[in-house]
Amino acid sequence: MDWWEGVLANLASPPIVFFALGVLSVLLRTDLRLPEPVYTALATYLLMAIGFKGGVALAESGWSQVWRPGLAAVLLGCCIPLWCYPVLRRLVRLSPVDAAAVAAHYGSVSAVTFVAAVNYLNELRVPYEPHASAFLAVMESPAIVVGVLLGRLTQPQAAAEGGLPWRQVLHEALLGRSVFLLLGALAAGAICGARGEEATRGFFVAPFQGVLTLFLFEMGMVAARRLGELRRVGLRLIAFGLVMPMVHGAVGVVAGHFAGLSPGGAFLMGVLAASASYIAAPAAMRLSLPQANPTLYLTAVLAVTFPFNVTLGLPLYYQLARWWLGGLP
Amino acid sequence: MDWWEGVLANLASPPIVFFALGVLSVLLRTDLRLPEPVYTALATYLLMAIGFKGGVALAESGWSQVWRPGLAAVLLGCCIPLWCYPVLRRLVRLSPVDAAAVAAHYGSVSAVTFVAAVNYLNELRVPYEPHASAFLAVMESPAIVVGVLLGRLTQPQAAAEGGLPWRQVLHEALLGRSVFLLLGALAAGAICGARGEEATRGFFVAPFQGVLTLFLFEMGMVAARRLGELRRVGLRLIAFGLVMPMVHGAVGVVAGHFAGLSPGGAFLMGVLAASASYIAAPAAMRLSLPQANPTLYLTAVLAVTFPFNVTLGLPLYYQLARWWLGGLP
Amino acid sequence: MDWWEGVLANLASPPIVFFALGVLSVLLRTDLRLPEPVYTALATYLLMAIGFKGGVALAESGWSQVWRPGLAAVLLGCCIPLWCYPVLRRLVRLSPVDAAAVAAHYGSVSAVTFVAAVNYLNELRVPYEPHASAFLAVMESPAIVVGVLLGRLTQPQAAAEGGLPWRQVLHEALLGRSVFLLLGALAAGAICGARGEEATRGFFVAPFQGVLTLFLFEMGMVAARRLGELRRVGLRLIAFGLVMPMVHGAVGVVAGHFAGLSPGGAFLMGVLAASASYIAAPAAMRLSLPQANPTLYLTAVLAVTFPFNVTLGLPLYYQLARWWLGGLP
Amino acid sequence: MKTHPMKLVTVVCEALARVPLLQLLKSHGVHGYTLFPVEGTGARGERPADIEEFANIQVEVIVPAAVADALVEKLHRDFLPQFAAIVYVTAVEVLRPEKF
Amino acid sequence: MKTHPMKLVTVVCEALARVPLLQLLKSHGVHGYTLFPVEGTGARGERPADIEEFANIQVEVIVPAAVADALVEKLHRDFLPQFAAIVYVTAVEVLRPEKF
Amino acid sequence: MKTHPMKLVTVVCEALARVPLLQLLKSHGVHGYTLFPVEGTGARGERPADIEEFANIQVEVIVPAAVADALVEKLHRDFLPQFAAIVYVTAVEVLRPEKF
Ligand SMILES: Nc1ncnc2c1ncn2[C@@H]1O[C@H](COP(=O)(O)O)[C@@H](O)[C@H]1O
Ligand SMILES: Nc1ncnc2c1ncn2[C@@H]1O[C@H](COP(=O)(O)O)[C@@H](O)[C@H]1O
Ligand SMILES: Nc1ncnc2c1ncn2[C@@H]1O[C@H](COP(=O)(O)O)[C@@H](O)[C@H]1O
Ligand code: NA
Ligand code: NA
Ligand code: NA
Repeated sequence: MDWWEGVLANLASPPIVFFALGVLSVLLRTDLRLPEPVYTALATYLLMAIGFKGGVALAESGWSQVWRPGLAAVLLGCCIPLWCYPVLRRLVRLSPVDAAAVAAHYGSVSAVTFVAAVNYLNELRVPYEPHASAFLAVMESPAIVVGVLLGRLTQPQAAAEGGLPWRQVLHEALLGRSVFLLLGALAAGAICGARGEEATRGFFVAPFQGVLTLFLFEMGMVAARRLGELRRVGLRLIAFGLVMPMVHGAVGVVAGHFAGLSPGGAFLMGVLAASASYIAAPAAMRLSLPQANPTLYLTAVLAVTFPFNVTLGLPLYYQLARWWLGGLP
Repeated sequence: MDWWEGVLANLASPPIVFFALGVLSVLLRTDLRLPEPVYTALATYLLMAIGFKGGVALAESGWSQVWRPGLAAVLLGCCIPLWCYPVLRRLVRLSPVDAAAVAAHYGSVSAVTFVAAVNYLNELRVPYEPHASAFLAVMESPAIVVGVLLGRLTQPQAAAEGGLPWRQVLHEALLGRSVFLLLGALAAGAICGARGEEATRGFFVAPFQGVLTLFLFEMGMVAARRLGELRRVGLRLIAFGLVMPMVHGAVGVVAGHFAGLSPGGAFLMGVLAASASYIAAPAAMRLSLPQANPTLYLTAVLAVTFPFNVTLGLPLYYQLARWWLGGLP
Repeated sequence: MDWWEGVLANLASPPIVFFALGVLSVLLRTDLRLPEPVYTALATYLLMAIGFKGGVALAESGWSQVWRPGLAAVLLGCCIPLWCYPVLRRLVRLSPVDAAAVAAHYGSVSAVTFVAAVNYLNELRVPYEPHASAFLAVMESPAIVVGVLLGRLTQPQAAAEGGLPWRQVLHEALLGRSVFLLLGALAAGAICGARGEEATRGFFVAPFQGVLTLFLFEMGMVAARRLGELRRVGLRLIAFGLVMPMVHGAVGVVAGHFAGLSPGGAFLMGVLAASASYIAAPAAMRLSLPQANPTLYLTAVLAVTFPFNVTLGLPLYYQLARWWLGGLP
Repeated sequence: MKTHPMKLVTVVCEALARVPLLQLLKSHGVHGYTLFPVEGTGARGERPADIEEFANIQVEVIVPAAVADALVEKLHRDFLPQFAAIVYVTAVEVLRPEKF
Repeated sequence: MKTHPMKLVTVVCEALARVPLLQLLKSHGVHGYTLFPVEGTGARGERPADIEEFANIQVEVIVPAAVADALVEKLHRDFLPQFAAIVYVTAVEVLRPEKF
Repeated sequence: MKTHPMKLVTVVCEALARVPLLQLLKSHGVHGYTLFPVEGTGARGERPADIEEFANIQVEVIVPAAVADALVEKLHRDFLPQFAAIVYVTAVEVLRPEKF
């Protein structure tokens, strides 16, 4: 399957088609709206399901296979903001604190992008490490901490002038709702094991792809509602939001490979690196670097990078893994 | 199976029993309440599921089989308000603008009634055109446009005195939330095809009848909350809400048959003709014919016609199809 | 399987692990929150599902097998408050009206505890009377009526000084939302029969355990949010909330056995007796005995008894049934 | 545009008091009300909006000053002693005073 | 702390009037608004919050007194005749008056 | 019925500011608050209620006039510079003034 076939296969999968439909419904002003509790319920379900399944796998595969790619994920999360920051300062010309905040978002990860990538592999029947959601879980926080550090180092008065004390920054980064839910569900899966998975299969497995479809429909609306802000963020940031994911995707695939992952797992590591956080990071930045402009990071992440990743990005990172690592259909 | 058996089979099916339970819970003032986000989520699910499955079927059956019954559906939708209007003016003695608004509701369709009818056929294992939800999708808007036209023609100052300009009326009729969602899901099904259906079967197919049951439970409460308004609408409108669906059901069955549908499909066309809209039409009328009294149309549709159709109407229209067209169990 | 094994098996089942995770998320202040409509939707689903399945079984087993244990359940519900009241007055040293209110809660039942118990039996593949949810349904109200009676008899001016008139007290007790929903779903199951169950299996059966898991996750948060009130209720009431369930569990197992239930069914009767209501009873007490302090009963029930029952209580009552009645794995 | 002085009476109370409160309002000839689902904390503890029954509601009614007085009196006597609630009154200016 | 007098204009109306109402506000140069999903009962029947389209919303805008007058005038003329709604005005004191 | 003048301080802000805001209120000895989930638009863009974190909340507290002054001062200094928010004060009349 070449890139274009991969794109088409992805674009014709139910989650992506409904994502486009969600975007369209906002552009056509159809008044469709899914209430916030539905968003929260679906997001909770997806994190629980993916974490739980990963935890069951984790208990079976054992720690010995996990620590190397896990460490790679943490390191990637720490390093990405370090090179994003100068790019954002010099090429995108953001202020120090805005650059730090945006850098944190691109070092952190998007669980939904990851779920869509897993779905993509399942569709193609490509094997991957089933405990990969552990990498998702550990990759969410480090970049947030590094980003806050960058922001406060470069603007020392910022820390004084408001923003949480460090203890609370760490709390926010390490115990944000998605990090906690993922880590908790991983632990739950490890505790309950295959028997627990068997018992909840009718809820966590059978309807999973359909729920993802409904959720991406809602995400399409959420993303499209931010499209109007695009003119406020400038072309340079938009370009950043398209180019950096490709760079990170490539880096992530390579890192995953050298950390010992299968081609499918390396692809997922690439997706994690390429993805940008739109829940955990914005919440943490808002409280820890309140001087940063939320329109910049929210729009870049939600209206540019997320749509790019789930539509064109996934097949692209897949092709990279296929060309470089082989062994993929 | 004769009519009475058909009624009993329908009355003993889970969706209808829970519909009755919902009505009862309001009559007994039990304080049961399903919050609005649950309503929205369930309604969205049902429209997505039925549209998606219809779209998959549409892609397989091809346009050649669809355009004739589709055209029949559009024509029915346009014509029903034309004969309802004089009936509502002379026999029910409504004002011109109220008559136009009510006429629009009975020309348009109720997706939930349609879904209950599909369910009824599935229970009886009667075959029908699987792309029939396309007729549902195209039959929602025409009557709304005709109704607004009627209202504004008969009361020319109405258009001036408020009410949306025509561009917005069309937007409301053609891009109301349910029309958009149905058409969008149809397109999504056509794009994703059998493979997409396979992937989402655990969400869109397996739990469908149960979700419908829960939704009809809520609809029972919604309908019953409007029962108190019955005394405000007058006996004549109540009679209209019971008799016209039977007339339209008969007309629809015949129209479906002559448009080339199987007996099962003709029954569904009868149900569509008999059903009256309670979401798209009220929303459009409220904005396009604001002088019309919403109590009249909402009560007639929700507290009279909808309950009649899902309980006694379905078996009745089924018998009509069985007597006239044969070939049904 | 001895008690400790039973505890471990229960503690490692997905619903209980996620219950613990919910508690933890509040203790760690993670900001996780499931909105109220999600709570209502899940609770409605669980009651509908369990009632419906019970009703189908009821129609099959016939009334002759049900009336004896049903009567036992009603009697237990009536008597438990009668002996709890003096204990609460003398040993826990509550005021008369508080004692009456708390007594009502422990005589009434918790549907979620019952559902977790059924789940426990299913996991162990232990047979039980499938119509057992009928006992749940009839055991919710009697204790509420007795509790109000106690409160008003012991404080005659209370009835005068506010609180509903008796007609409304009975309405509240007999037609509270959970009682109505359970009884209604039982009736629905009896009407629809095996065919209706077949049709809705993909919704009411397949995802059931997973939904229970998600619900217990939310219940963990709900319970934990009341932990802070523990210091307001005093050690004596906490001890009551731990000891009385064990007494009632033992009494219930014996009662169930003498009423002719299988060991599995007797265990369920024990669980019902041991459980304490946290929805129907608080709502009824608030309106019927408004002088009683809600912090006392809500905290005892939600923060003490409910967590105890679903974690350690279930395996304990199971062991009682196993030792005394035999025939259990 | 001429506006007319009225009183806005606000009651924040536990959701369980919904039915008794609305009955009380009705029995005072109140012609309409607006109801908000809310969360709150007060003397009688936190009321997180996790279970509907234990959350709060806020009910607002606009009435003429004389009705407001009688209503507040009644709430003070029959409602406040029984339910976790607060009551306050705001001066507002309405259009179409005949509605209230 | 110095605060500045402003007017809070409140509209309670059927949820279907959302788009026309927000357009009307925008066309009057209102710089911001806050919107609440509510339930209500009034002259035009009950509006339980069971179906979003048939429920109520409450929209609040803070504006200078002069804008409030014009806005209320406009609402009276073009909005109230068509939709089930009430409008009222409250005197409030704001920080940072330049925002409104 | 005797009522007593108090101040109702209203804060509309982004939902992410929930914890800092409630902490600030608590540290000022506020005895209770009422919280509404809302949608809004203002100088800092639209806040549709689609994702809880990005929506708005409205928090209302009733306090004696002196406390209101101090609170508004504090909000002006420490809260408004950091969060998308507005603050305003309304005069209200309460029952049972000892509660506030
Ligand atoms: N000072 C206050 N300001 C605003 N709302 C309050 C205040 N005190 C209490 N409330 C609200 O009134 C409800 C009942 O108050 P209480 O009876 O004091 O627990 C609380 O849950 C809050 O929603
Ligand atoms: N007197 C009132 N006090 C508070 N809210 C009211 C009042 N009258 C009407 N409302 C609200 O305004 C909406 C529209 O009122 P109406 O047009 O009278 O049906 C109602 O659904 C209520 O939410
Ligand atoms: N003039 C206004 N009237 C009512 N609410 C407003 C107004 N301006 C802002 N708001 C609310 O305050 C929030 C924050 O405002 P802002 O910081 O201007 O974006 C908005 O999202 C609105 O909910
Ligand atoms: Na990343
Ligand atoms: Na029709
Ligand atoms: Na009990």
